[in-house]
Amino acid sequence: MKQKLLYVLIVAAFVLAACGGGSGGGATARVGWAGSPDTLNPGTAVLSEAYIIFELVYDSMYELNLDGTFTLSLADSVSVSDDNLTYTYKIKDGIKFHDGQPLTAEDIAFTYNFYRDNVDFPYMNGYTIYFDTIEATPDNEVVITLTEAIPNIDAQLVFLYVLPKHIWESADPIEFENVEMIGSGPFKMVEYKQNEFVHLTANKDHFRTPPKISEVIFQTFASNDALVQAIKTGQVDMITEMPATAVESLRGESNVEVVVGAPFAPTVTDIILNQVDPENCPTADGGICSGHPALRDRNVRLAMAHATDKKKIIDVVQLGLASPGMTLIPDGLGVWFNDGLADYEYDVAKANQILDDAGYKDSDGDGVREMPDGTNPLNFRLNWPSDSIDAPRTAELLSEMWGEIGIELQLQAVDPDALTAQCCPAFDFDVMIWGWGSDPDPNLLLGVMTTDQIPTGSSETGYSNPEFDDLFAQQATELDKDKRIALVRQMQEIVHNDVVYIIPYYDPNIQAFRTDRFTGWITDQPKVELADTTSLVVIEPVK
Amino acid sequence: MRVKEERKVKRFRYLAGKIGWAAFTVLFVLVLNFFLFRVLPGDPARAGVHDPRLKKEAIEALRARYGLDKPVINCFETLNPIEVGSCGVNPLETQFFIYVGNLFKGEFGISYHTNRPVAEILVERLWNTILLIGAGQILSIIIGVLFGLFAAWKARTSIDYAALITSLLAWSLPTFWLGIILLFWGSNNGLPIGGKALPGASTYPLLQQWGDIAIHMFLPTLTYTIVYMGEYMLIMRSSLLDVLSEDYILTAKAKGLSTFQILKDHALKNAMLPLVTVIAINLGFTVAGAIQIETVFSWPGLGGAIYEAVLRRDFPVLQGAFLLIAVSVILANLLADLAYSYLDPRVQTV
Amino acid sequence: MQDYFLEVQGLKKYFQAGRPGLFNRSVEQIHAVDGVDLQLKRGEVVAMVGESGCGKSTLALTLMGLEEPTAGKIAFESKDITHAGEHARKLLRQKIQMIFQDPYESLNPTQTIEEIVAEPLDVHGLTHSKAEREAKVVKALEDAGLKPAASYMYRFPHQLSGGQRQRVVIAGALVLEPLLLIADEPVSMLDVSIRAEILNLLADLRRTRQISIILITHDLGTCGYFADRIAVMYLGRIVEIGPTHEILSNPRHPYTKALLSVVPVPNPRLRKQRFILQGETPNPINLPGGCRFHPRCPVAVVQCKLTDPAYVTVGQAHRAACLLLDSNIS
Amino acid sequence: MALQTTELKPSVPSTPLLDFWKIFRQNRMALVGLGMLIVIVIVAVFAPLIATHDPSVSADVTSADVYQPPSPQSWFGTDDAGKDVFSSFIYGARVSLIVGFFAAFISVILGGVIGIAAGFYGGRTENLLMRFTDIMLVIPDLPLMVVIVALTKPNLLNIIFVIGLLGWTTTARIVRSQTLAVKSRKFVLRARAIGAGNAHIIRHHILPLVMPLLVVNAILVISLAILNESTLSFIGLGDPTAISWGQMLNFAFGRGAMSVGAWWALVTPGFGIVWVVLALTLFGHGLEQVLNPRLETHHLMRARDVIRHEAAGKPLHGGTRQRVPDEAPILIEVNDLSISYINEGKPPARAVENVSFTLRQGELLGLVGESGCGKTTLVLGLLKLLPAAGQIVNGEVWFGGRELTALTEQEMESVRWKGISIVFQGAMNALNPVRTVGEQIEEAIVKHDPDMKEAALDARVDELLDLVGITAKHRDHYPHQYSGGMRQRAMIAMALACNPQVVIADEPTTALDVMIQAQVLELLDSLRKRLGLSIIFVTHDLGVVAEMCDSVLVMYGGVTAEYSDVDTVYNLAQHPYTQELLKAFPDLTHPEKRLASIPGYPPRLDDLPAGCRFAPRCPAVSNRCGGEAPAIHQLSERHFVSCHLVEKPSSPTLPPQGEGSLSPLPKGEGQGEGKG
Repeated sequence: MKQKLLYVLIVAAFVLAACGGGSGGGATARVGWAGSPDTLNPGTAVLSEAYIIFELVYDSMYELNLDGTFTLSLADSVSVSDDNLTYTYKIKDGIKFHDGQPLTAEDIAFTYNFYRDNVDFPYMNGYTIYFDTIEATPDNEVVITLTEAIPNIDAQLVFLYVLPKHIWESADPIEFENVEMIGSGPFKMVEYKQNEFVHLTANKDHFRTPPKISEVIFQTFASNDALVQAIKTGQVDMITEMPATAVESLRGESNVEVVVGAPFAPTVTDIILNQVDPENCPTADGGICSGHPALRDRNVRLAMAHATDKKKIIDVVQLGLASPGMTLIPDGLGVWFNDGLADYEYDVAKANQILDDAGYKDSDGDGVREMPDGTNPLNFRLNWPSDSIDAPRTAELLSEMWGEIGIELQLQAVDPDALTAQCCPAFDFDVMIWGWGSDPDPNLLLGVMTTDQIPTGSSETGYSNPEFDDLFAQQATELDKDKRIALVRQMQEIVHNDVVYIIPYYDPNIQAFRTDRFTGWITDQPKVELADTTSLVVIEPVK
Repeated sequence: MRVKEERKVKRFRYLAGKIGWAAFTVLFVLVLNFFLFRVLPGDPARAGVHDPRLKKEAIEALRARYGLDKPVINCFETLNPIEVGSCGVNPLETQFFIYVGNLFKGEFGISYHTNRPVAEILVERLWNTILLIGAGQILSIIIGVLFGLFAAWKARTSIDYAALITSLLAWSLPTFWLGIILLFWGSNNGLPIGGKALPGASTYPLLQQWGDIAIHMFLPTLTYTIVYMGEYMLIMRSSLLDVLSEDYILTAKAKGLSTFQILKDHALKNAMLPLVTVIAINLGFTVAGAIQIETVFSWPGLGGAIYEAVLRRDFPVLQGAFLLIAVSVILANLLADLAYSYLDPRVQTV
Repeated sequence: MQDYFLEVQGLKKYFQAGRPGLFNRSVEQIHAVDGVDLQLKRGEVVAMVGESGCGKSTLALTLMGLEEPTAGKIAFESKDITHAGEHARKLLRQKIQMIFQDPYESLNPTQTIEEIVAEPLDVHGLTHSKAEREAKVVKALEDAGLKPAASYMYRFPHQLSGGQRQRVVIAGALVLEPLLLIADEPVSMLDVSIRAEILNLLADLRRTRQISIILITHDLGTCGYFADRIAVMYLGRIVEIGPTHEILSNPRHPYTKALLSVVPVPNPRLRKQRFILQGETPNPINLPGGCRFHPRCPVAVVQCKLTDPAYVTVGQAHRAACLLLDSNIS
Repeated sequence: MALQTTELKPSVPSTPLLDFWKIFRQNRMALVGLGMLIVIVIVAVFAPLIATHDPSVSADVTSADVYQPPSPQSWFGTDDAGKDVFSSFIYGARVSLIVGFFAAFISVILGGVIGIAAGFYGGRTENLLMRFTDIMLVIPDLPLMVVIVALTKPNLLNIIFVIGLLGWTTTARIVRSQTLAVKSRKFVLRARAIGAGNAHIIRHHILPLVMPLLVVNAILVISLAILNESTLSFIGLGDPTAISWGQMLNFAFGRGAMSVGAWWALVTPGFGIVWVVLALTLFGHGLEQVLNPRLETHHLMRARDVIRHEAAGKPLHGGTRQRVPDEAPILIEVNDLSISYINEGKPPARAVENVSFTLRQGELLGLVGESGCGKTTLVLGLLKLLPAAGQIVNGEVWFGGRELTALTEQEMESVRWKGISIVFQGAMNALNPVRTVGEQIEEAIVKHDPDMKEAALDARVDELLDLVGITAKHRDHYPHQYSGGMRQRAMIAMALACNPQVVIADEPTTALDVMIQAQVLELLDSLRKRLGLSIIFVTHDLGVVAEMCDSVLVMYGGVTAEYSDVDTVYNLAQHPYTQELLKAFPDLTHPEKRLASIPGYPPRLDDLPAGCRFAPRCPAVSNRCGGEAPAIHQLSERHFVSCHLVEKPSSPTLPPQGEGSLSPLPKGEGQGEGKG
């Protein structure tokens, strides 16, 4: 009875819903995701969901390719001065914003200045620190003058989305919500409801990559289960993230294809070992530096590295879907990643041997080693942000693995804010599980390990090595790409040797598509990332 | 007609007392709300944006934007740790008075997470929540009251036991657990499981949009109804049992009234009295109670907003929600008192 | 002037009606007891009679020290106890005990009879050994007519009948060996067939122990036969007081006459003219001016509205407050 | 109704706990709940013995172990970390129960202390505490929890405190009102009167009476705490290292159990929560029913079917006084009416047995007896208003040419109020507090005369109120605005609304002052004269009967003791019970006379003595009385007595009462007289 009534209701509603439906027809690609842009204002946006939309609606000077290289997008050509301080970009003619206004060097220069001048933008002005002046010439050229020569202007410009000057010059840089979102990219904004959906329509006149579908809608699902269920039942055509546990069951679905790979902006899960030297303790900035002294000993860190069974962690926590980590620089960074390093093999006996040799003995027979002087047992606090669902599983495994070498852990989830306060520059912890999102350029993550960053709160480990600091300064101004690559690889070797972090794995990016409505999904590349427009501009409806 | 006058005065006093107390509670909550969120650890400016890459300038700018550069209140720069600061500050330049002043202007601050005014976010979400909760409450009240009525009337029969066990069972289900099970059941039966409407449906004809919203509402409303129905049924049943054993029911029966007339004219109104309070309090709290349902079904309501704010530690939004919920509970209580004074003639003269 | 065992002079107890609040500034006063004079000899039984709302229960509580009097004086064994301190009050409690109206309500259902009866001993720390305590409880129970005490001591109140419960209440009062017993409607909740045994018990106690009793009742019939004197109360004041036989055979105040006339007589051959007052005892907030009985008085004259009558002695120890008895007026 | 007459049973060892268990045992809901609870507590306590696996991650887990379906190795499958769900479930019971129990403990202690303090001390303390409680009740839990969890660390202890500290408000409210109720009871005043201090009173008098409620509340609070813990875990504020059922759900959700189809990881902990919460609520609600047994029965429950027997007895044509001529028509004729209360598992309570009488037009019949002797049952039986347990097991009630016991419920509706109306004792409770007195009178008229015009209706209500001396302006007032006497008069007005032929007045003056009682009696008497009413007046007060009645039916233990005209009963009473009752009544005409009382107590109706029911208390008891129930002997035309003493060889007797009389007997010669 109840069942019948339910179906009557559903049928009635469907009839209502279907009456005049399908204005977009089969050409509307529906994408399910777990988040929503925090804001459509590129200046203030933080979340990756926002950047995905920016990539689709805006253009920038360079386009990042799936192999990690950059190609010019808005400009026909670029010329660099001999001192490497002046870049002149020749902007393509005939590019139009969605409202019909032409996109010119004026707009680009305005945009770059805009990003640079607003110091309270969280990220954008991070890419403009080396910009001295940005000017537009009457010949539709943009001239960028740098304060010092840098090796990676392409990586700086790739996220500086070009905004229409005629709209933004009168807008409040922070408060402007940008709901109309006039850009020049392959998709146009139709409707945006925060935490509900983003509705885009194709810009068939796009100068470079006009999409083949007519519309794309990103729909927010608050729960992972709903997301997976939505693609199973065909309520969406693609999902951009899901728990690794769901992969196996989705692979079993006909019409659904799952792709797992390293993303463009790879996420690194790291185990932070507090090794700050008391001399470097930033007391003036709130440093407490209560870390366990044993962690300052490389032998202990090395033993921990040897006792960490990354495969098991990946197996259990990520269901085997991630690649083992080496240093903070993930394999997703392509050429920057030092693939010549050999990871510490998982060898409990060896780890025990290292500790024995270094004098850490279990003198009182309680299964926990003490410091060489017999005091202070190796009992570490292990913290992680309480909003992480995977970290507690990792913590459990670590507790078991390190227990094998006489290291005891006190597991405690901590509120993310409290963890921030505990972390840095307070250094009021022993071991933490946390993570980093990476830039395409290694500069950022390498900087995290420099001595200079200890008082600023960027350095989580308190690691300090003058040799590394020197190399960091060198690579930052090394214009020769190959030389810079060599430097970067050398730096990775140093931190790997010093066991600054233990990196259990690099997070995979998992996406799933329905193949019964659209074809042409890019699945054979080493990277998958929706932020790249390629998939959405190349897919076409099934005939 | 002196009696009438006196009743009016008493009634006025009763109402004035209730309203006065409600106003005081609101004031208290306002103050509590401010200080509660100032005792938190860490730097509030960084709390919203978990990114150590933020530059010093950006942090300073953020602090200024959220007004955190000003002293909390006279003599106190911050609350955690409590440091004595300057007492000679213009009170209007302190965070507390700015907060109060903004509240009077209807401003709840700016979300750390989205940079949008909190008031705007909350109001936008509030309507969706009202839609969901309204439907859920109405359904659960109707079903609960009917079941309760039936169970009490047929007390100690198998009908009663069945209704009682069903209600207790419904009450025992963890909301999100029920939600997720219904989500799977529903999506396998072709029901939509996310959002309030099909994205892009805003171009459809009006009638069709409503139909679309209706099918999207089905699962969350069902979950809500099941969860709350049990509570209402239990209250209705026990309160009706109390009423039905009162002597005036025997009087009514002796008067020759039929069972239906007795239930309708004598039992229902009296039995509804305790329910009114519970409904009112629930109405106030369901905003928060809908968190689980809204999260499971991606319903873009206030509960969902609170959930996100919890996850992202978006304290201005939490603060706003805190105030909104508290005030709505206070108002709901006030409403219950007013309803009570109409339903029960004994109340106003106490 | 004789030394009285208990002497009450001009006793007043007012309550405030409602709380003063933000919207309620005028606070009215309830004149529950409004100037009561009473003297009691050792071993004497006085019945206080009146309708509900006449202040007789408040009077009892005030005498017990459970309510603080607004004005007036209470002397017990020639000592002023009106505002006795905590310590003095506790000692007084041993001498003045009270019996409440409702035996169903005045026993704690979770205590055994033994605990109930022994409670006063425990509170005052009067016993030094278990055996002594038990002996006292047994004696009190048997004095109250619950024999053998052992078969009652370990029961709970709900296992006893109404009459037995009232006996337990009395035993609980007797265990302290009081000199004065204030009995507030001790039998009104009981069936007629049981009333007699409780009243007889009280009468015996008075005889054997020389206990003074103030019997509070709304029914002239129940007190008729064992009170020495009857005091009739109306709206917080005694309107007539005198020896029992005087009051019953020759009532002088119109209110007493009315009360007496409505007492049912269990003999249809003696049906008499009843003298029924209309309405009910007025609210003691707005006391009528003049004689407070005049609005209901069947024989009121004009002066009654204006003059508050003083007591007139109408017989041996028999006084009444009515203008019509004052020879000057009539 | 008044069945709870207690009788002293020889030393039954009894404690409140034992009594409680006796009642509790019969409550199936509570028993099932308790059983379910015991099962889970045992599971939690003996977790290491029951669990098949260690609850921590096993050393050799691989991705092949994750989310494995139920199998002989892991009965409930494995979870997202390859752990055995069954074992986690078993250990999870511990954590969940600990959280629930300790959080509830904090809540209940806090709420209890605040509630008792507020209720007991009153005044400023109460004001302050309850205002504080009100505010706490208004504050939304969740944001507060977020702040507290952010301030502290999400470990088990903190979770317990957060849940505990936020859950006390309802307890405080409930405890306060219970404390207020207990405080106003007389035994607290009595304790004060014996000189007990506050501490003593709280410990010995308040606490024991608040405790049962507190226990019930605590049980429900535990279930709430367990639900709260799961919610907290769900929104990521729980302690992920303490594997409770909530955390199991959290991991199952967060790590996609449902998407994989691993329903076991989700259903198992959910089942645990439902099991415990259901157990607690069943137990709690059952307990509440045990402690508040009033919930068990009500006035609309279906009454038991009448058992029809031919009436065996002869109607007793009792005498009326000269006021009513003998030839006045008979309105009600009751033959051999017997009513029992049927309680499962107990012997039936024979509340009324073989009662016969007649009521003539204009007659005022007094129905007299001690409490618990079946008076009220008899009059309720006439109108078939008996509670659900009551059953007419024999007899006839003739009224207006119809036999009422044979009528259906619908047919009875037209007899009630229109033919026979009833005035209950305690008019405060007999009037609906939320409707005006006028409405309630109107309702009766409209029911029986639906066509009456609005204006006529208004006039009729005013007329009725005027008849009982209430001015018309009071018709729109609510019962609580009336004084006690007015309410009783309003009840009488209501009883007259449909011009009934018979009014039954069930102890209408018992709770009233003498003067008000006199007013009401006079009103009834005058109405009878003016309207020619017949009245059945139920009372335990012989004085009142003597004042007004024409005839008297004295009942004892459910049977007729004596039935005659009033003069005979008072002056020539033959039954020892009547005689004793009369002696117990104080007589103002002889104030010096010492009162007599009847020793002992009326019998329990479900445990009647063999033979004459009055025998155990009878001063003139003989051997015969203990074994043989006396028949009703007719002493004169209008005088009936059921006692062996009055037996004369020649006097015509009616069949004896008691056990043997249930079987139909051959019709007596006088049978059927006056019917029609």
